[in-house]
Amino acid sequence: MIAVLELFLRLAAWLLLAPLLPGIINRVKSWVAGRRGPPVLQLYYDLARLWRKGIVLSTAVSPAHIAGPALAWVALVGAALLLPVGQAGATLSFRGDALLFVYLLAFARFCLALAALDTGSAFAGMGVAREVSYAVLAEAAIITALLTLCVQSNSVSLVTMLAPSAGAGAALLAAGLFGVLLAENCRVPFDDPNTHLELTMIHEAMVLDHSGPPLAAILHGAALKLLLFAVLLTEAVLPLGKLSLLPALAALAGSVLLVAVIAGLVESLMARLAFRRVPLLLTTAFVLCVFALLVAWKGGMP
Amino acid sequence: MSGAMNLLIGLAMGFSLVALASSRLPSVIRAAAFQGMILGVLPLLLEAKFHWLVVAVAIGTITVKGFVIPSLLRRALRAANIDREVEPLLGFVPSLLLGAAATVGAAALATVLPLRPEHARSLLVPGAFATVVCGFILLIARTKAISQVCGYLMLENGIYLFGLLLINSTPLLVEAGILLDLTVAVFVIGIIVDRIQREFDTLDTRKLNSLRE
Amino acid sequence: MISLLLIALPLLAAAAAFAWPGERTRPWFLPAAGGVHTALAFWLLANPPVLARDAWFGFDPLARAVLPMVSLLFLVCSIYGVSYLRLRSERKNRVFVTALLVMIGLLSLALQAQNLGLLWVAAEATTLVTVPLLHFNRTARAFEASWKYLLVGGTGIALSLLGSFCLGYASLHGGGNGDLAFTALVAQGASLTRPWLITAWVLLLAGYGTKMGLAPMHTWKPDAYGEAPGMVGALLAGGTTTMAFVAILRVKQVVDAAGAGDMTERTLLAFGLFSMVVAALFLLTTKDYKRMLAYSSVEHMGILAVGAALGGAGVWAALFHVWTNALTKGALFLSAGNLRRAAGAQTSDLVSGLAWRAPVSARIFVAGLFAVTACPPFGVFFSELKIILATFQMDNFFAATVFLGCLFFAFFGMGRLVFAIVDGRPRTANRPPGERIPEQPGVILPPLLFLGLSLWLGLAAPALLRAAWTAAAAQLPLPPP
Amino acid sequence: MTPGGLLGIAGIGLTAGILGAFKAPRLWLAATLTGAAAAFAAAVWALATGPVWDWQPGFVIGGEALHLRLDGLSAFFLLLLSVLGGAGTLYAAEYWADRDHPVSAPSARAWWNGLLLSMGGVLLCANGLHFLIGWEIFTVCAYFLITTERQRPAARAAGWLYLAASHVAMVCLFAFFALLAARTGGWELGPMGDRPGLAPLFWLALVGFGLKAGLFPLHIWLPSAHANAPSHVSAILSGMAIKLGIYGLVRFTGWLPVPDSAGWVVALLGVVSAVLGVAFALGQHDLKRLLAYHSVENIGIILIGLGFAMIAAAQGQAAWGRLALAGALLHIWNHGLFKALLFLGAGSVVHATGTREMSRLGGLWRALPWTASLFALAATAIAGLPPLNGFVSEWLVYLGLFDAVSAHGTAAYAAIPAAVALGLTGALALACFVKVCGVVFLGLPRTPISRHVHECGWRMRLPMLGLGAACVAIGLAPVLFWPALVSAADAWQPGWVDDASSTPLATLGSFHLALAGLVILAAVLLWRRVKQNGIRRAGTWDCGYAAPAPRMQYTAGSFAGIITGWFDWILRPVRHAHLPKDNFPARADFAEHTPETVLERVIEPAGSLVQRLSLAVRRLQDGRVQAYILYLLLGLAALAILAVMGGPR
Repeated sequence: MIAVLELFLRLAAWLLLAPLLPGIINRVKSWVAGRRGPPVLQLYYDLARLWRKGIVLSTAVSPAHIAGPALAWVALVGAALLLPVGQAGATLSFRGDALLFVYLLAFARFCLALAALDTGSAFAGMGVAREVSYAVLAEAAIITALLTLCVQSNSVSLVTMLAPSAGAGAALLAAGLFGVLLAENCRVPFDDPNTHLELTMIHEAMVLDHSGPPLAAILHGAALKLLLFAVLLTEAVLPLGKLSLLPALAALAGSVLLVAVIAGLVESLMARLAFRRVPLLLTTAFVLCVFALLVAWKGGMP
Repeated sequence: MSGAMNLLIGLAMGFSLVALASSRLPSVIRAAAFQGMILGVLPLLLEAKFHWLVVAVAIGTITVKGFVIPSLLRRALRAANIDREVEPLLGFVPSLLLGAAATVGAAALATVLPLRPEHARSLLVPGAFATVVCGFILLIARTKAISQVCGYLMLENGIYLFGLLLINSTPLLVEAGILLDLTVAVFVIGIIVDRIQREFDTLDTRKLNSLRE
Repeated sequence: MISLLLIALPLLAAAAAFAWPGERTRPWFLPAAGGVHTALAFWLLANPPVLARDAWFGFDPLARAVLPMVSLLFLVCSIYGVSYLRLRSERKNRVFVTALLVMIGLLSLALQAQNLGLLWVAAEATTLVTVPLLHFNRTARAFEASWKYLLVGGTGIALSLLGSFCLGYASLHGGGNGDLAFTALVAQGASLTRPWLITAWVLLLAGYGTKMGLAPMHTWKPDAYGEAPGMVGALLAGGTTTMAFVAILRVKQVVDAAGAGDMTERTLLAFGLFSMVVAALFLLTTKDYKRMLAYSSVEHMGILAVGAALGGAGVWAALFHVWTNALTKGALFLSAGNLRRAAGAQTSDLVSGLAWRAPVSARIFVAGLFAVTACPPFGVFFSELKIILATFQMDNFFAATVFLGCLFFAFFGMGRLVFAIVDGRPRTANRPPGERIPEQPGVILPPLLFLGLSLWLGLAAPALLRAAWTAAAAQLPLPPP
Repeated sequence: MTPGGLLGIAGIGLTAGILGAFKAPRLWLAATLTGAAAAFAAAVWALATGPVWDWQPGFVIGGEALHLRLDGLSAFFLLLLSVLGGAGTLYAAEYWADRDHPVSAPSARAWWNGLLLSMGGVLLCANGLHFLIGWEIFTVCAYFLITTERQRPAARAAGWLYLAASHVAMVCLFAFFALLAARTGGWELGPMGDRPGLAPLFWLALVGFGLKAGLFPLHIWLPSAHANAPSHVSAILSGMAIKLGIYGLVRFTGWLPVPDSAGWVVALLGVVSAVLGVAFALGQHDLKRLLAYHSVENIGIILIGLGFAMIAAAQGQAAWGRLALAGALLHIWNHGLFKALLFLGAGSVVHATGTREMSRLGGLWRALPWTASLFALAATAIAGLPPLNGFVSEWLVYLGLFDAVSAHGTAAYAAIPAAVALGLTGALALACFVKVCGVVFLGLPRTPISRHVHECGWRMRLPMLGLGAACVAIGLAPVLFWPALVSAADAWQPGWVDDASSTPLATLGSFHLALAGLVILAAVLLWRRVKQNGIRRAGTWDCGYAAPAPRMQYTAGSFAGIITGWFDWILRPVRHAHLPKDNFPARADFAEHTPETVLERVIEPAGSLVQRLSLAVRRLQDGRVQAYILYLLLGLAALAILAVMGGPR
């Protein structure tokens, strides 16, 4: 009974808090730009409206067009359940759940990509191609990051992997993971969430033909993913496992907020890169993770 | 005895050199024929006791090698109305020199190989090897079928010469069989030459190279 | 007594066939004589006679190990011959039939000969009697082929005669009586004079190697096999070469007994491997599917030589290979003959799509390809594997490597050619492409029979044969290391 | 019913199938299916109940006494063989029916049974000679199956390439087994770890079996062969035939001692095959060629697992070695299942449209709903995504690698790059299968051919459903299959893999189960919500472009462009482009083709070199008899030198 209750609590927390981050980021951007940006809760309103709206389906699409977003969303929620929250640990934790976490994200990508290709739109194809291609490099970076955590915690389970701090390589790891975060969540400098030129889109181009509840699922999933990465990044760097629950939660919240702010700052201070430069940047992130791994390896050596 | 033999053997070696040197096919044939006849005589000198089979063999050899085959070849020659070996693969002077060298080499080889005392002073072994090599030279260096046949004849003459070393030890039956084979072989070759002459109406073996890779 | 019958019977049959008036019925002499001959040979295989000490010829272990194969080969070929000669009824077959019968008689003599001189006589006679078989087709190419066969083969055989004399002189000089009987020579053993012995071995190996078709003395083979009728090719590749191989084995026995085993081993191995390499190189780019068989035969002669060089187990495997190779080649030659008739040409430039034109023969040819390139469960696979095994047992890795490499290249070349002529658009030199060739059972069953024999040898070589090979191999013991 | 009886039934059934293949297709179908079922039962029996079935009926084949043995490892592969064989048989009954292929169908059926029989023989033979026989017969059967459409030159060329490559493997195995027999003094196979002298033989086995398995530099024959064979043949070839190469490697690395470097080399080859295999796959536009290259990739994954298991065995690190081994073994099954499913799906596409060219397909989900959905399922599995079986095995391999890393041993230096490469491979495979599914099944038909097509009948659908079900089952309840892994692994390294405790497979399975349930639930809910809110249909928006045409869809080539760009150094694609010029371009076209680099840049030049040598040698046979006699003399001279050289002893 308690367990079920706890499960629902965590679930509620993840689902409800997720849409906050984009709002914060937008706030930061508009603050830097000196505008009165949209309210922080804007995404909540959008989601609610989309959930009630009707939907326009392309004549080309198959059921996958609807199923895709749903599957992706579920996969992301599942990933969220694997991610520990400081002392409280994760809802479900076992050896190797770290890899499951990574592959759930991949699964979500797969579903969204197919849902997008379903329309047969050239732009969707373009966006999907970019998404899956850059994900290759991001994947390598994440695996390296996990290896780093594994080396210093001698474990393949997120709870124990994320408990200690990243040690000497923390800064490197943080930088690398932050790069991956930007790439995976289609933020500047990899992608521009609010561009209006389809030729330059990645993620946006994938959802061009989505509308109504599926779009809501996609947007919420994206927000959730952003939150997941923020939490992962934080916990990989900070020794939250060492603190007791409440301080840990506070630290977590604070640092996630910090990540969001930094993302917002980056977004408003940098221009998006030309596509041919994107792999370079991702490779940099990967290399950073590798260095972190080396540092951890040396540190881990008796 | 062995003096006379050595004389004859030397003569035979001389004929093989003649065959090498001469460009006219009739003379090549004649040389081979004379050589054959000389070899035919040899066993009679060699054989201590008189044996009818030896005589028969000798007569057979003389007739076949001295008359039958030459006439066969001459017939083919007339049919093809050629009488010279034009443009041989290896010129006459070189082949003559080669033949001479071969003769010397053969003599040298014969000294290397250990011989029984009674053969030590005879020319049998060097003569045999020299004739064989000369036969090979004819086979390789000439383009007319006729001269090749003569080369083959000389090759066999050389071997026959060598065989005389064993004439006492090997059973005569075998000897007879061997001689029979040799003669039949030359016969068959003669026949084939004749057929070739009819088929291609030439005896120039350079025309016979449609079978190749 | 029966061993004499093996020789005399075919010769008598030959005489009878020569005298026989009926063109249509004469061919039946072949299977008749072949049948009796095979029966006798296998009877002797089952209960070998005791050998007289100073016999001229006799059914000794070596003869026992191969002679039944030769007569079996002849039997199946002669069955083929009946239908073949009916198809070629425009040719007079008197000489052909007679020569064939003489040939098998002389082969039986050569294989049984206990005296080097007698062996040579028989070998030379076989060479001569083959000539009319070669130019059965009376084409210009056939004459050319027989001319080359006669000149090259004759030279080789002459060399072997010289070699025989040298061996005799070695015995004479070594204090023997110069007798060329094998038993005497072996008995004389080490007292044979070494220089003469070596000379003799060199000349005999070169001479009989020419007959066997070891490179570089193989040059007559492609021409002869390419122009001769298929069944003659089969008999040459399975019978004559076997005779030459046995001759070499017998001489090797003498030379080994004289204590020069390492030399025979060295020379045989070198020539065997060289032949395999040459054959593989020629096979790689050959376009003529009858000459291809000749080169394949060169390769397999090389394999035999390698086996003989290894001694002991190698000789056993080589004798095994004599059987498998000859019978498999039989299938290939006979089906190749059918294809040749069906296509009217024998190069892949002119011919393709034979699988459609002559389905059965083409399938047999493909099966034969796999059989002869050591694909199980055909016999060649087992015999070659045994030889490879022997090389490894002797720790001769170089030989094994060359051997295996040649196997691959030979397969590559042959396979490419065979599939080139079998597959694809029907295209032939002589007939409108739309036409199929009637394939009488008479020309289809014999090659099938050969394939069956190859299979049978591979999967279940009877203990009797194995015993015979073991007995023969025991005569050539491993040279002391 | 002992496995002996069952295997007997299987053998009889398959043989009867050969007899029935020509005249009685129905008999063939029944007999072959019965045989497959019997073999399946036997394999299950052997895997479920421990004991090794060992049968030595005194009769002799080829001079060696027949000796069959069914231990865990053989049974493990036999199970896969029986499943794929049965599926392929049923599939072929419709896919390659006499109606469509009156000439080739009967012989194809016969060769098919021959293939199944010989593969089973290879798995069962405990005698080197018979192993070799079975191996070669299976090679030849496969050749005749690949060239089922002999009239197509492409098929013949592919078959010939396969046969030649297999012959190289054959030569290596000749040497391998002959050496083994020469050293051990007999053909009997079995554990011989106590003979360290046998270790070098491993390299022969690696080349011989690796060629069949299609690991990277030796894979040259694989793509064209699998692409040109009929699809049920492609399925069994890449599902089972190449696994026999793996079987050989696993078998003999388990029985024979191996050199110290063996494990590292195998792992390295695995990494190379995995990454480059998927890279080449991305470059393909031919549906079946693409799938074939994915076989190379998955063989790579298997070899990574096997290689690390070997390293662990050498270092005595059972802890993580068992995980790598289990992952490799399970991936053998998984790849067999989903790759067969993919090929059967591709087969039904080819069956319907008559083309393998992806750029001519599109929007097939309407016409082929079953094929499309099953293909998508298999794609998810092969991309290694949860909750399907592909992920389970890759996850086990990952666990092995990560444990190796956290063990801080020397193996870690290899495990780190291997793990990263595995991640790369996964992401690349995902990209590749997004491309395949999207281009072939989604969007709109690019050409008329893919408009008027029909779904395949039940005899083609049923096998696909079965295979799909198997993929799902292993994905959702992996723990059920653990005993099989244990008994197979025990045959390799006794007492290594004890129980499931070392891996939380049960937890993973339940998570997968929950995930699957939720996924379906969410999809349904969302769909109902959408229904409630109401649906309007419209053309694809395409950013307001007025007249979107199907040809405007993203093509496979442009989709993979970014990634293939990264691999240009090895792919070396050939591009023909007429780019549009000036304002009103008349015509423009772009064609791209990715050649088989290793074959065309390495093998063929070397081959032509040998060819030239051969042509040079042939000139010696110039038809002049004088030359021939000269050769004879030269031979004589050489012989004399050879005889005198070394001299009398």
